[in-house]
Amino acid sequence: MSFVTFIQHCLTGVSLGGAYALIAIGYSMVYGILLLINFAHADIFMMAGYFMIFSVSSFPWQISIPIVILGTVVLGVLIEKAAYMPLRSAPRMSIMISAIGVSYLLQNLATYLFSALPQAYPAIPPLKRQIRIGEVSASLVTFLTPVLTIILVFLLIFLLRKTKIGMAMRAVSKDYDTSKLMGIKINSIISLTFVIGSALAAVGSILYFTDRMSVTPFSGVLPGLKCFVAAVLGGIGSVPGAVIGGFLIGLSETFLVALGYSTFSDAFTFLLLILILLFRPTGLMGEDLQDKV
Amino acid sequence: MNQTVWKKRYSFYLSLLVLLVALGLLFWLEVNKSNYGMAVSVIQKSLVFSVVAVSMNLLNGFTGMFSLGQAGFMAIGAYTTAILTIPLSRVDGVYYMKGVAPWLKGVKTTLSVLPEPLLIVFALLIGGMIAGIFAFFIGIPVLRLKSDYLAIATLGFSEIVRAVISSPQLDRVTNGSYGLKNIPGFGVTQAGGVLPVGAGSLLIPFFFALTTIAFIVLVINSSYGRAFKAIREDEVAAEAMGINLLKHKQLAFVISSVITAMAGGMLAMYMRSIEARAFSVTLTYDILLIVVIGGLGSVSGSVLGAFVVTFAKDWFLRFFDSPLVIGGFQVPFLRMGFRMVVFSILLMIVVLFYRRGLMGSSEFSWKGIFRWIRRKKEGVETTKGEMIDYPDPPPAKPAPLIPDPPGAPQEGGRDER
Amino acid sequence: MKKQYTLLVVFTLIIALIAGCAQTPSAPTDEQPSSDKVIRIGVFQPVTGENGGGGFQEVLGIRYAHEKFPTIDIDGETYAIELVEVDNKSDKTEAVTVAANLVSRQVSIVIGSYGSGVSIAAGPTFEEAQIPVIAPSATNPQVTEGNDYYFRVCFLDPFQGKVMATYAIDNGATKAAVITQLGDDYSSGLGNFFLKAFADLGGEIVSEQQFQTNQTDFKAILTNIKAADPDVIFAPSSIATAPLLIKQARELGITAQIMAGDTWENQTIIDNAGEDAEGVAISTFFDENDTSTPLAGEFVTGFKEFINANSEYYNKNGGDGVAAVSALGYDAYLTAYEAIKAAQSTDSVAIRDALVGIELEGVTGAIAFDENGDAKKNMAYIKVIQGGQFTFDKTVMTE
Amino acid sequence: MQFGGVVALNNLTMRIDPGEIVALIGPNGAGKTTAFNAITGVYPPTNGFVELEGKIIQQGFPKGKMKRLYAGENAGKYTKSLSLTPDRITKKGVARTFQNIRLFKNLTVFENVLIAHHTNMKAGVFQAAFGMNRKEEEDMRKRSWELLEMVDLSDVGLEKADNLPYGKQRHLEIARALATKPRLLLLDEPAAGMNPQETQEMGDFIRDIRERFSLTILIIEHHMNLVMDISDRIYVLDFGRQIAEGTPAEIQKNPEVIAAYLGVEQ
Repeated sequence: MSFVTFIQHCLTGVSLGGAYALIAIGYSMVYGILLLINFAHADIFMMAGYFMIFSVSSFPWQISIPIVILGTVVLGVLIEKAAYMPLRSAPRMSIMISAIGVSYLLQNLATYLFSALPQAYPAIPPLKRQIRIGEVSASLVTFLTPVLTIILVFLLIFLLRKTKIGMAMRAVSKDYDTSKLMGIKINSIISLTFVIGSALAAVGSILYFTDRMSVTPFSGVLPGLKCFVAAVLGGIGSVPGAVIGGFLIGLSETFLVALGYSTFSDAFTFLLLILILLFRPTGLMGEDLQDKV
Repeated sequence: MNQTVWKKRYSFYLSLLVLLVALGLLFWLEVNKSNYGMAVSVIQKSLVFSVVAVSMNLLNGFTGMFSLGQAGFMAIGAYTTAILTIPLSRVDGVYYMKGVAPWLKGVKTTLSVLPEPLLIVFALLIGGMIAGIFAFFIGIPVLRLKSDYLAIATLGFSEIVRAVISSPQLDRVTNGSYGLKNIPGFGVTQAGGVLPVGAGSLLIPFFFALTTIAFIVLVINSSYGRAFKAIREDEVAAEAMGINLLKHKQLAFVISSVITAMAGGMLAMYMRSIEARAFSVTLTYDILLIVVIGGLGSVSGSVLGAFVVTFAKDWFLRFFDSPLVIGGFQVPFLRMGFRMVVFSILLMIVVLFYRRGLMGSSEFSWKGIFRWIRRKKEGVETTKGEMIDYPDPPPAKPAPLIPDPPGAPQEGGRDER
Repeated sequence: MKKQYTLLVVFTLIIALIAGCAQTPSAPTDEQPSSDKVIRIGVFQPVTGENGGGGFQEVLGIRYAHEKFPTIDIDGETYAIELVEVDNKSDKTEAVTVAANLVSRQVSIVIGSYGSGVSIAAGPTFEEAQIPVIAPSATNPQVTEGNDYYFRVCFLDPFQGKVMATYAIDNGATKAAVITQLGDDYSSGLGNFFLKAFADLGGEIVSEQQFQTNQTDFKAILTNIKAADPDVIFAPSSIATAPLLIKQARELGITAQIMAGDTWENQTIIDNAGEDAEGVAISTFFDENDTSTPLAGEFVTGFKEFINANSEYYNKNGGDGVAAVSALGYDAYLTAYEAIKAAQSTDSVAIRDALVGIELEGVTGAIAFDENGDAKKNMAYIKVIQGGQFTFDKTVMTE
Repeated sequence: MQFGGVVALNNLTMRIDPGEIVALIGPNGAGKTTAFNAITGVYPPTNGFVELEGKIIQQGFPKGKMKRLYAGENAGKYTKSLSLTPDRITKKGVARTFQNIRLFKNLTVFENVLIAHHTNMKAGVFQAAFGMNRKEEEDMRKRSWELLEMVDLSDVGLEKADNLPYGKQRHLEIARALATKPRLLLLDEPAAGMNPQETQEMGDFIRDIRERFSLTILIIEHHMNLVMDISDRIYVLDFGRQIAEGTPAEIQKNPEVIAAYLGVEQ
């Protein structure tokens, strides 16, 4: 393939990866703390898409963006309070089923409210501005996504490393029960995790959908699965890991499609997962934790 | 002691009676299915789903492993069955785009010597076998890990299966994107036979379901079944009891997958024409819904769940989806998609407030029913049904006449965090 | 405590069941068999789901036809024709169940369905029940292949593929790219037929791309296509994906003309894709401005009134334009009507036998069936999107 | 024995002779349970070995980071590390109980014991499923009931294990371990949370089963009087180090022990 095409693909891959990374972080953090695959995360991301559609229809985009982020955060925390908190003491499996239940509910709800037909995603003028560098052409968002991702991640890492809350969060994910004993308010920490996760998902969705221009009730599913794989690949519970995973998946996927293996672009992601589980279950950057006997 | 024996024989006859009634009903439905087409097709679907649900329960409910690969394994079974059973005369019509791979054609020609019923059974078995092999190899890496990795990996696997089946590279085998049709249905398909076309369209799936489910029940009640439950209860302790975790998880996973695949084959026969898209994650979720509503760890629960859910979803609750006006009053909410919303909410209710589902982890048994009724009369609270029949205590000590149901699991319990 | 929940859940279910039984009859599509002076025509269509929009337009055509011909005389007796409408939700599994539903409600003949997939799925059910079906717009060969009870009044994908190929060549295109949706028989099928036809006509296929169902990001494949620099892009796919493809292509600076099959004739595509949709060409079965036959003109005016009379129809139809599928729906009903008249009986088998030899003048052209039960048609209309409208470009004939 | 940087167990050298009751004591976090886990293969030892009746069953040698940590000290002494999984160990005749009771809560008492027989079962899954091993099965059930008789739990045999009173649960756990026909039995704080009188009974119980099943017993316990009462020899651990070994009498006198342990306790 020609150099230009190659660059174009890289661009696509990186921006896709950026969006993935933002979602993957949500999975990674929640898993780190609750040991729960938050299946609903993908659908929170999808819902954020719909929020945008509706807020833009009544506000200018400058106002809509904060509204969307807020709405998504509320949704995320609500889900946590309603569906996960009551099951804290319950067996792992029930919580996981609950998570699936929520995702099932959100999808069906979206189908019911907004119909299965795709809704056009509002174009945010500055983001959509066409940029041409020689042969390569893409809208601003394509360039913006990876940059924004990196910035947000650095902010997050700062939060985790340098602030008291961050320390608390890391403590909880290291040892749930002990940190409870240490007087950390587990529930508020968990909520905070969901706040951060959802907020990032919201930003991710804005970037992702601006690039793809339409939302359907199921447009969360595949990205969701892939992002979880990204989180595992990077080492579940580790933020930088999730980011690296996100970019890796995004790029590899794009290039598989580019090389004409679009059939297997999804399959590959999961093949990757199984391989990781086989050879390095803790992922690239995660360290393993043994449960006490 | 004698009373237990008496009760046993008693419930045996009762079950026999019920079975006969069921058979009679099915037969009656079948004879005039022209008027009850809906009922027939819904019952067929329920039968198929009950098999899948039970085999999923074997993993999630009895062994405490969380697998979400059902759709994938069903796809494998469905496609194998379809490819092998499509009548030779119709094959070229089905593979109208790319034509069928010569080797496959060869295989089918050699197989075509078998009479159709045999061919179908054979196809189902092959489908199961292939699925089993896949399950075995996925199990090796994945079963060592925490249960949720299993969940995501199996989910991934079923996505892979779907992608591979619909890939153009396999056009000449799975007919890629074009789907397969002309799959023989449950009923007798060759006209001119002794039986009318379509005869047995209920009884045949009924017996398929009966045998497969019976097999799983036997496994569960065997010593291996106990081992599975032990693993579910506490892996470390189970291992300390000398139970080889990997081996037994592997075993449960393979058995479950094989049965699931066979059910997939049955689904293909039910749908008569299949395409990869039908085997998406949603299918798995629908089955999970059945299992959870029926009750994790209860075979009879899964079967009950399959029927209740399928009947409600495909028949009785249909009106949820169409706007409905009663006496000039437009009933609110009733609109496309409302049905599924109701079901997902129901799922959440069950998961959050009523984790035991319809049957909890208890099984249906006449003894249970009678006690239930009796207790009802006496107004004593009790659980519906009870555990699988009790081990006979040694003759030395007199057994407690009617021991308390050890079934019901309390909150938490299952696998520890 | 637990007990309460048990009761609650069981109760809800039971109530639901009872309600279901109680309500089903009163649901609009659900009249129970009543007088024997009635002949039932099943309408087997997706009113919801992926193809809900198109399906409903087809239903409109049928309803209009029914309004025009509500009764029929069978040996002296006047029978009221009753439409039994069911929604197959553009879903194959669903289709089997609703088909069974139709059968159990003793319809004499069925019209449907929009979308080949569901038609194929339901085929065996109808064949077993020996009820004839007329597909208005299902273009996949598989629909009628090997099924003696399935007929269709529209042309087939191989023909359509050839038509678009011819059109492309006529417009001076020499290099074409094809995008198809994996796991979608309509898309892959039509794509392949175009491929063959275009090659036969001496054109060159410079790029073949596939995408997954539910995929929304076509940048990668479009980039490849851009690199191959074709004159036209043939991208038959669902209404859902169409606007995405179009917009993303333009965003990448692809200027080649985009073409597709009949499914794209839907206002929502224009609404979603905006001015990017300009110049997109599609083939279709009918054009409202082509009033060559008086029948067509009469139909168009009548249908427009019918639509304008009902706001719901108007909105769901996206204006009072006459979609080709509506015309086909009308024709399908007409065909069924003629067949019943010819058979002079309500017996489905008799009607089926009558269908085989039927010949009539429909609004979309003459209708007569070949041995497969496909209407012999040799003309298609090409429409191009201009000024946010599907505007008639030309008709293409092939043998 | 080492987790990441933490050395949980260091230089413990024990020898247990057939028929002995040996106690392993030490303050909390001294690494007693870790020792059990090392023996039963829950965590294979990072460096060192466990020998059962002359055959090595656990053997770890330092690798990677560890190698540097253990520089010199029998580094590369073993050519390969060998670690049998817990189930293999159990099959070899080493059974254990757990500090925090780990019964199969939702199964009946009877089933809890019955499961232990599963490992010595011959029949494959199909034979088992289709009841081709009825004889075997019956036999298993019979033996299980007999065992329950011996530990007089048979009257609650059909109770759900979780519904048993605490003390009985402890007994059941031991019974379950016995069902695997062990020669060496590892008891992890069998009398934890018991009042003196129950503790007394537990002591008798342990002696009793030692006789009846001709067992060798290694026991972790905090109740000193129980330990002193039943054990033939005692090993004392502190911060993963072995600080003393000897008969109850000797241990009671050992100043180091008193300092490290008893002093702290009383």
